[in-house]
Amino acid sequence: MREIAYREALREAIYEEMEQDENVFVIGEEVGRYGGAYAVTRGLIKEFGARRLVDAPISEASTVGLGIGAAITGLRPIVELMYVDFVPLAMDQIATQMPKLRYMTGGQLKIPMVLRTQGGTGRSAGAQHSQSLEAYCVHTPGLRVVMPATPADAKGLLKSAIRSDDPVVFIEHKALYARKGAVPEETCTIPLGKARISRSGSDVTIVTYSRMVLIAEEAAGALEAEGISAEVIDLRTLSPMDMDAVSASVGKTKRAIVVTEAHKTAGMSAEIAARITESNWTDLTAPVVRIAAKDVPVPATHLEKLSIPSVDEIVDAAKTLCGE
Amino acid sequence: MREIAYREALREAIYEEMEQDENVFVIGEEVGRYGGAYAVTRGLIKEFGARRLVDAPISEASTVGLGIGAAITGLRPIVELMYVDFVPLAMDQIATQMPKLRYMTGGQLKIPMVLRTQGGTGRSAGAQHSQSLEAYCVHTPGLRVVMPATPADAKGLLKSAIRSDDPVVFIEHKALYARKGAVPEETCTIPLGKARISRSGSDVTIVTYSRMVLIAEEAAGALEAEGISAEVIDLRTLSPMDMDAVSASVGKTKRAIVVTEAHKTAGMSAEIAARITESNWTDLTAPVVRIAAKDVPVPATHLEKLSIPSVDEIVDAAKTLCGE
Amino acid sequence: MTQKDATQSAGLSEPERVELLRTMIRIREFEDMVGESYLRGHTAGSMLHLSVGEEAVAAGIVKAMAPEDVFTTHHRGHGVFLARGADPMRMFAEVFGKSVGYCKGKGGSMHIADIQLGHMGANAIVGANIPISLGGGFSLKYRDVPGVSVAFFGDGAINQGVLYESMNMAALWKLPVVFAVVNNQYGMGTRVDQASASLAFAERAETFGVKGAEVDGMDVEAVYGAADALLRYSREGNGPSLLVANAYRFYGHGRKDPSPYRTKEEEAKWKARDPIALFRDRLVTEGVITAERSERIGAEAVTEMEEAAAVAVTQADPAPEELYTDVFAEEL
Amino acid sequence: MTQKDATQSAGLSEPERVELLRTMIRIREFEDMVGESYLRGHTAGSMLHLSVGEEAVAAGIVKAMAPEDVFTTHHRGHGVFLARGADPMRMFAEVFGKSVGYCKGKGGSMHIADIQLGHMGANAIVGANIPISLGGGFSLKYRDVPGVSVAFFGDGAINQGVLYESMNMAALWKLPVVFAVVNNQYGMGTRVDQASASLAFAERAETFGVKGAEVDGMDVEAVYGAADALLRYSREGNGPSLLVANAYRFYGHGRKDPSPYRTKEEEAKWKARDPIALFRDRLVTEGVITAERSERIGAEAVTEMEEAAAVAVTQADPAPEELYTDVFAEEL
Ligand SMILES: Cc1ncc(C[n+]2csc(CCOP(=O)(O)OP(=O)(O)O)c2C)c(N)n1
Ligand SMILES: Cc1ncc(C[n+]2csc(CCOP(=O)(O)OP(=O)(O)O)c2C)c(N)n1
Ligand SMILES: [Mg+2]
Ligand SMILES: [Mg+2]
Repeated sequence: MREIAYREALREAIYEEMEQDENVFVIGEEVGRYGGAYAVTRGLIKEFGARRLVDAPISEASTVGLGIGAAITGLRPIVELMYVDFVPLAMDQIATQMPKLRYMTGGQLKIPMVLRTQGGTGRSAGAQHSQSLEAYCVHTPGLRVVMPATPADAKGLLKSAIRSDDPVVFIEHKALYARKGAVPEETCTIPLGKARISRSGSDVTIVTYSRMVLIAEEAAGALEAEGISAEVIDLRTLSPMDMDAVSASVGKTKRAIVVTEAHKTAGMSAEIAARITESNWTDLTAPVVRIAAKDVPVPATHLEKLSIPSVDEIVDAAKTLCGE
Repeated sequence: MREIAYREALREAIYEEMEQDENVFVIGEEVGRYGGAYAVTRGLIKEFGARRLVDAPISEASTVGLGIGAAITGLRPIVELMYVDFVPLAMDQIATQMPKLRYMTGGQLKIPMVLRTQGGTGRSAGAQHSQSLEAYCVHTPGLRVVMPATPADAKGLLKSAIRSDDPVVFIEHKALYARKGAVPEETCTIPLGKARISRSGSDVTIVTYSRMVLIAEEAAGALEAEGISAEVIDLRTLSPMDMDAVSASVGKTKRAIVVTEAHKTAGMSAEIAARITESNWTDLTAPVVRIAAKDVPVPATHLEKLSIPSVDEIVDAAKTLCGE
Repeated sequence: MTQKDATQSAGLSEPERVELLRTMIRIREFEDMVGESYLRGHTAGSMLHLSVGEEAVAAGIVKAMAPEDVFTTHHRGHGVFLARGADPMRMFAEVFGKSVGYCKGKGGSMHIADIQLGHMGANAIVGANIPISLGGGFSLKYRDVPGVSVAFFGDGAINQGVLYESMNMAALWKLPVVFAVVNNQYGMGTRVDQASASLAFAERAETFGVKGAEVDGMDVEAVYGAADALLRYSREGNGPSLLVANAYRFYGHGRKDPSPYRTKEEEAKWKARDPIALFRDRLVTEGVITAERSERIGAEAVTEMEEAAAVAVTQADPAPEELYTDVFAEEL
Repeated sequence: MTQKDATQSAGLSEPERVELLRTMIRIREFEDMVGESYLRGHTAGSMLHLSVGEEAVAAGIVKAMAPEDVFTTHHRGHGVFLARGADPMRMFAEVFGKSVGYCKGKGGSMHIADIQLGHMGANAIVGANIPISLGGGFSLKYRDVPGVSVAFFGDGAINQGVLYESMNMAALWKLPVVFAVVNNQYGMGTRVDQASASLAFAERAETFGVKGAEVDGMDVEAVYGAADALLRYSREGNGPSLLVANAYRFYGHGRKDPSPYRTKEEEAKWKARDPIALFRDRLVTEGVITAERSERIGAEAVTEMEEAAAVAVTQADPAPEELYTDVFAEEL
């Protein structure tokens, strides 16, 4: 199969969906002429014009609000926030409007809208451009939250997100845009809400998502060399979470490690660990191990790398778990 | 000891701290002339004048930002957001500025500031005025998060929060303002970061905070009648969390229930459950039970009550836990 | 058309003028009735913001709207919605938290909506409806529908930054968005000049590229005239506009608020310009209606609202399962 | 004082004018040097926003500031900070992520601060520094300190709602806040008129009760004169002011951005008005300095920056334990 980069996979998804549905449009800072800060929408303005690739002023709150109003009235907006770090600027619209309007109006208002953004570390850009804020969204009922790790998932999940009649927060990873991977030529969607077994194994389950899938894979490789067989589960969708897949895996391995690039306290690692504990209590030989970013603002400089999970941490944890 | 209401206890704390430190001031919507939407600051403007009880326009983001700038330059602001539901409007200042400026500047900027607000259900005011958003703050490194349940704690913790050199998010509960409780006459602070054993027991530990302490107490009372002795731990401070107290209790009871008025997924109940599981793995006879608000926007009407934890749910869970 | 029908004010025919009066009276009666129900404990929620005193703003602006137009309101939006044609029974039912309410009782007074009537929702977050209405305008233009999108909000929302972001975007793309400022002089206990350093809101709009106008919000025909001009302007592709309508809320912020922050003199001054009395007197003076007919309209409205409330109050509460529905359009 | 010293322009003495030139040249050389270091991979972070072309704005406004004044900047704030008296070595060190940097390397280029110099922080969130500077102004007035609080931000931040919220609050309480708009014509790839429907920013400020002015940001003395007038106004208790300084960024948005979104002609037009060349030529023409002296200033600046960068690059990285420090002032 052909290999394309994550950003190209995303671009294809947007292109295909825009082509087949006139109501799909993109709005965000620098998405048009500039082609996106991370070049995801590059060239699309030539195909679809400024009517459908709308360069927004630096007004995040109102841009998201615009998307909501457009969605209510029949369009299918893809709103881009350049960094997930800007989610807080639009947080009222994202947390108090987008996910609640349908419920508050007794199901009258439909919000078929995708909020595309990107997060994570990797550019040593400091605490205001390196965050992983998925938990804010997952904790907010009414939102779907998707975080793809591979180009194929990026494309297939984004297409599903655009077709969804519900608001989807779609969080890409800045360090993945250039990564290549096999992506089928033909149009294909990947359903929201389904995890992917990224690597099969029998001794320990590593549950993770987004870029940490790569770190987990690397750790699994290292563990294999030491005779430990790790299964890596890429959640892909965080809300809803595919606990069937996770549970089945832990039922088999009896040991679980959760890895997130987000801060540890009150973040995704807590939820995943709590659910595994609930679902696999009798299977577990030890408490689920949480490996997450340190609970400090993300530092610039080389400290950045020390703040997030490392391959070694995962390997050590797996060895300890399996060593008992 | 005299009994005063939660709102009066809060007012006393503000009064005393303003009296002893000229740099303490209050800013927020309706805090001055009106005396606060929930009457916490009533009358204070007469004592301290409009210079120190500042009625803000409806501009939440900039009001919090104002507090930050004032704190950096030597004042000790108490910023009031009328509802915790308005935290998202100021989320950039609350999550991306207030807790990070100190770290990003290598310790140069000190932010001795309290963000007072109130949350929770109880008025059937719908999804935009009934939330419990503490997890957004607890997940953000650099913030202290306090949620008092009793008048005495309200006063003592607010005094400590005002004296703290770090940013504290202080979340009151709308349904507690009128509740009375014993509060010492003499000035006394209660340290941040320390839980309180609200009721001693030996069979099961119920970990909770804010208004859910009352529900937990009620459940504990009902359980006692059935011969089950429940210990109720009121965390009081959520960030940092007093895991020593929780752990010691679970070490004794071997069973734990976590109760939160906040939504379940990726919220405080997950973090508390995950920590207990980590700290008391060998003690636990069953997985920690999480009882939290349903993962739906908070409905208006009588459905509101169905969306949050009930005494019965806690009683049932405790009976099941202890029945094995 | 008779000679008399052709007599017009602000371009309105006599029947239209009478209907405008009826609309205002119906709003007044609804609000009074729902306020009483609130005091009697019939409402589910604890918050109720009445628009009594602001009827001319609601009736006048909505009169200038076309069926394809869309709108949002703030938390004080009953009047606008009634003017737009809401069924009072379903409104009462919503406020009472009943399953036949506009939102199945899940929203309550502050979240009423009816997408059929173009109502994209009342909103309880001050200012939050503004960018949503911006999106409505974007969508109308995108889909080439000749409608306008109206955002109703109060003088308090003037200080929310999203207003300026939205004005700029609407102007940048020449969107058919009308910003309707219901300036009732107070945001809770704060007088408009205690919250806003400058009251030059219409001029301010112009510096964003938004056509601005200000109008006496107690004069329904003046409001209609100003709104009609602005809506036409925006509908015809000239870009957004902003209308400041100066009115007064006769009740407190919430139904029970005794408004200690304002003087009795101020209240009396504004109440002397009660928009309903003003307009009724004008119509009577001009011979458009008789005093008797106006009283009949009043009596009819009272009956209508009493009956609607009586029906609503007996309706069923939403079933417990309703807690879980309407979160998502699709289950995964 | 000699006759010559008394010759003044915008109220500045000859030595002051020469110093102003030196400040601008030092900024230019710092920026060029840090840009080169970036290309060589010496910087820790991946983002570097240079203020080359905007030196007159930084130097002119900061010249009007007093020691007790406080300020914040946006992400393109090196120039302002240097003009305020920053140590270039510690600035380089910060950008290189070294422990002797202003923020121990934890902040990087976008978060530089020095509270000793009244620098409350560069900020990487467009517009977010504005309310923080509002708070600085509130605090000065509260503490009765005769200073002003200056918020530097770009034309892009004009569309963030917090600007309007903050202008209103500053006006409402007559706070000594100066809003300094460094209009370099672009926010990333978006030309100012592609983002803002109206460019009447100074007039707009007036409708918020904020004194507004606009100035040629390539003429350092014009900037100084305008800033001096506004800072005085705000310092003297008259309330906030806003200055729009029109300049141009000679590099791209980031150091590596080739700026395909703007024409070579446009760039050439602005570069022909290089603020340093303009001012140097004026001083030479007026006989304030010789061409040789100006070149010597340039050479000194080059040496200073090369040395500072060379020292900074050899400094130690922060120790791993630094990851955990500075989160809180107090441990609990
Ligand atoms: C963002 C936000 N801040 C504060 C409130 C609390 N609040 C509700 S209504 C109100 C006053 C609003 O005044 P205005 O916009 O003039 O509308 P009015 O009530 O006068 O109709 C306030 C402060 C809120 N609901 N939302
Ligand atoms: C809230 C926010 N939105 C978007 C960005 C991304 N961004 C960084 S700089 C910039 C352009 C800012 O333009 P301007 O304010 O004119 O400053 P300049 O870069 O021209 O100095 C953008 C969009 C950001 N950092 N913060
Ligand atoms: Mg008002
Ligand atoms: Mg710019």
